[in-house]
Amino acid sequence: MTNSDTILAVKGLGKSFGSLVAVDDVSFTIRRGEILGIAGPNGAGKTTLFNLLSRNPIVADRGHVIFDGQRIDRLSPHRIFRAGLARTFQKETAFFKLTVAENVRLGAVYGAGLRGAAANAAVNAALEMLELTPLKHQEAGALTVYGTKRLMIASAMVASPKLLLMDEPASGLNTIEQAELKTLILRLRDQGTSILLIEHILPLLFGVSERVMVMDFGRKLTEGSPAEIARDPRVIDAYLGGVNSESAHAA
Amino acid sequence: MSSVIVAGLVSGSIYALIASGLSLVWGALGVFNFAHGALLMAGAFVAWFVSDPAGLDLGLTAGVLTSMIFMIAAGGVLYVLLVRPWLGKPAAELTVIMTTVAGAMFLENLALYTFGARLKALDQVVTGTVSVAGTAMQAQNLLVIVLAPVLLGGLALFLKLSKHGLAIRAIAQNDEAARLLGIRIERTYFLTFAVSALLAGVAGVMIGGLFNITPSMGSDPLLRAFLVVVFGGLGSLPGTVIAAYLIGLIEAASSYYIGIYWTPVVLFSVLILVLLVRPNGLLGRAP
Amino acid sequence: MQLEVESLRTGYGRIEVLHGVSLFVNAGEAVGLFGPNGHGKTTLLRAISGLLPAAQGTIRFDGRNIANGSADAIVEAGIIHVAQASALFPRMTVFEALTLGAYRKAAWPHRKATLEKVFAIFPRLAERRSQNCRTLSGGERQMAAIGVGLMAMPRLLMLDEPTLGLAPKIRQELARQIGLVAQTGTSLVVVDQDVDLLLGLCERLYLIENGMVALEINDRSELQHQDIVQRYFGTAA
Amino acid sequence: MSLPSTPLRLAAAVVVLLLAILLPFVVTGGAAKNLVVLALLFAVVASNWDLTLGYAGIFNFAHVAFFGIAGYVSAIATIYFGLPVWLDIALAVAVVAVLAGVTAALALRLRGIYVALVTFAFVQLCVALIISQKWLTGGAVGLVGVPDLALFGHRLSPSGPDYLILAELLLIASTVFLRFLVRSDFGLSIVALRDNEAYAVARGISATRQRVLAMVASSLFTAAAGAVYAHYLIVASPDVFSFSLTTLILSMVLLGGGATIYGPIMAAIALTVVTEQLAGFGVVRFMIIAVLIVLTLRFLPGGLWSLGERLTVLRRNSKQGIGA
Repeated sequence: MTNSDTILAVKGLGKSFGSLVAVDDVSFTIRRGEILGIAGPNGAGKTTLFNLLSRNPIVADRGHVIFDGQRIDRLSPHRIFRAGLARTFQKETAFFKLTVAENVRLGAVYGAGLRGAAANAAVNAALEMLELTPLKHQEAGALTVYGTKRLMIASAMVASPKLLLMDEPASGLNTIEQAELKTLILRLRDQGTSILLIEHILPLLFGVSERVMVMDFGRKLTEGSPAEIARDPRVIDAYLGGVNSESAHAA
Repeated sequence: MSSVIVAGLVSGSIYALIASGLSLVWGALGVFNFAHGALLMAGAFVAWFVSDPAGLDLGLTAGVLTSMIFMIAAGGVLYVLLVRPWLGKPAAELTVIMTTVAGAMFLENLALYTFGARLKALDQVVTGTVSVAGTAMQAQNLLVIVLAPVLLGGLALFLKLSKHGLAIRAIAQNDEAARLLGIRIERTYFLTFAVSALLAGVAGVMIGGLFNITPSMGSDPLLRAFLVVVFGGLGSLPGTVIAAYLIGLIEAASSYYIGIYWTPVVLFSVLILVLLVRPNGLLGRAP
Repeated sequence: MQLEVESLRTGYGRIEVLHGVSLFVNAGEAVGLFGPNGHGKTTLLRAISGLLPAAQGTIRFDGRNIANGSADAIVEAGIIHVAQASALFPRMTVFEALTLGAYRKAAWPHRKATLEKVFAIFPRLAERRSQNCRTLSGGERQMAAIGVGLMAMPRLLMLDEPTLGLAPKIRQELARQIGLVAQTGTSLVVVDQDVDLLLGLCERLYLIENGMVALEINDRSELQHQDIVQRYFGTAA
Repeated sequence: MSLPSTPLRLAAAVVVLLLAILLPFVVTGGAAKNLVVLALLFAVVASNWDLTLGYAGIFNFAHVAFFGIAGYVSAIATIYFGLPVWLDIALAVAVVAVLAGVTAALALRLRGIYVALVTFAFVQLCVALIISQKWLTGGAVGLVGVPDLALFGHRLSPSGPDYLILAELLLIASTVFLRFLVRSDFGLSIVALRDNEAYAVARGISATRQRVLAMVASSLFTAAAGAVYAHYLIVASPDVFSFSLTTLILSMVLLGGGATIYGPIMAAIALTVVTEQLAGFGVVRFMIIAVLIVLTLRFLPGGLWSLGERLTVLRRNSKQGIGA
């Protein structure tokens, strides 16, 4: 059951690789227009969760995913994008031999089914939004790290997704770019895109998220406001090991 | 019935030797050697040239031994010239297919140029017929049926017990962890190619003793090895060997019961069936 | 000083991860590295073990610069790096993997004796010797990975997050076993998120942050927990 | 994907067109004409193969089989069923397109190298099938007696310039089609899948659909060329499936440069001519070609076409004073 206020509802999602349980019975929801952050130590299963939600390149063993009132856990990955759930990748990803405009155009044509002038308009709007217009005829391979990250977002935004999954957008960025990214994420949200954000840089994650979900050992450890999460001794344990939990309590 | 089994086991033995070499190289390097059939042919020609009265006339033992030494070197040279320059580069898989196809073209035409198109035959290691469990067969057939499992067993032991055999497997399974143990990747690749070529050479000598030696004698067995590899999945020695014997037996049975002209159709159907039912190969692992 | 890293800069492609790291390890000493994820700890180990070329700076081992040396030469010199969450060799038995661990020239002739020592530290590996590595539990995999490293008779052993993803009980067992390794006189570099574990094992700790050494801790009383929480979680805490 | 500037391209087009018009008048000798017809037909095959191999990055080794099968469809349709000429070519194209689609749908269930193995096995099994089913295919000799093509009651004469003109028209039509395709959104999508499948799929591109379409598209003009080839030689022969023809056409794609269309066309013409020039060397010419292939892949990974591009860039730079 989901009410219309919920854009994504995940129930009992699970995935095992042999004896290793990578994602273990994870359930959560995202409200429309919300930024939900995901934190957790390395190997906690965060990126695997994204892979399962987008069914790309792996599919879940268990559980179901309701997106915008529709079950999507049987859809093929390209249809999930067409349905309005877009993702970015942690590594620098682009079609490096195509131009910036061509990269974005693919999202418009194959994601949103646009043709002709409508496609061109959508591409130009997305390029403008991500401040890539001056670079539109460059090969994507010539972009900076931050440029590539914005291009990846532009090629998603051109199809006006309802929910954007962002996987460590700040990795490899300098502090100035991180600050810009923060503004950008908030702007995307203000334009009506719900966002699910994985980010290792916790100050950034806590700075933009309304709520944060913490994962550890493939499970959902806890969920709450950034302030609650930052104070939660279990979260501190997950990151630092079993250190002086008492002193954390005292703080 | 029993002659079908003999024929199937002979083909299966030869396919197993060929396919396990391909599989070994694929596992360790992630490339596919399309010149493997040409290597087989080269091994047969060297053995013939050294042993035959029309060549050096040094006798079969010298021929086979020279051929084996030659194959080890040929495998290494092939690796250095046709594989190593492209490893780790973009599209290495495709490029190495091309370079090894070119290598096969070179070797086959070299053989044609040097030895001519006239059919040649290698002396049989053993002659006459023997009877096993009431079935009469050529002694050479029996030798192939016995020798192939012995060699494959030797290969398995080499891969399980020796330092360098373990290193070949380690690179195939986790090359970074292998590097962190000090394994010299380059040297191990070289060794893998040498072992693979040696197996092809043995298969070449076996085929040379049973059938004719021609410059294109490697292409048919190579094709069967492709089927074997699709069947058995690449990279697992037991899977490859089982699949090789299966293909050999299916082929022999269909030639006998349905007719030799329909064997390609049978193999074709089997291939399509496998693709439909088990895209990772009948015995293969999911990637 | 057995190992001395000086102003090391390196990274992946266009991304520089280490912006000039300097640290050292004395012979027989155990040193811990900790810090937030993605700040360069693993990258540092990869550069030392020769998996990653150094863009700038030096790495000296016994006074000899090994920066940009090949991985196998560095192993032969005696540095063994046990990689993070190592799946090791999934289709090899524990015994085969351990045997291969002695690939290093200096270690190969002694492999039988070393194996006994490894089994003495990790009795569970003896029980699992004929099982495939793939079928091991998380804790056993770590033990196998460290055991394989020990088979090379390392002079310096580097462990990357040995307790990652392990339940507290197994974590304790593993910590005790790593302690046994430290007692053999092998120098250790241990990367872990569990600062408590590092404090129990190591003489000195380095905090790696933003690709640099942010803090060197020579005495555990210097460690201000609140300070570390602050560094990890930012101002929200 | 840099190309020469528009005026340069226009000039090149005019030159090529002039050459095409002059060619039938210049090349009149029997042997030379035969060579040019073959070169042009092989150029069609190689450049269409470039669509799957170069642009889509599919390890498709079945391409030459499409060429060969089309010849057999033509031969069987005209000889056994008396189908009017031209119609048999259309039939061959249709049959091969369906076959390409089915092959692709099956083979693309696999990944990477397995695709190469299966499609390679497909070709070899085709030839085994053709040789074994003698009653239909004529076995190893081939199916002889494919009628000459005719236009408005005029039989295309193998001795006149007719087939040369037909091959030219086929190559021009094929090239226009291919260039249109690779510059379209479809072309972008297959390149995207080649370069990063997970990302392409995450932007709404259906991997299976686009790749099957690419295989089908690449089979159309290939099949037409195969049918024309059978008419021209009046025989459908199993030689077409041989390893050496596959290797030859493959080397055209690679020596010319993958993912360029023009490269394989130039290489097809050059290689056919060179092979002919080297005829005096006998089998040694194949050894020379093999060495050339390896050297090209080693020192010119982008193929001959990339050499042209490099020169263009060099010249442009030197004009701007950068290269100086």
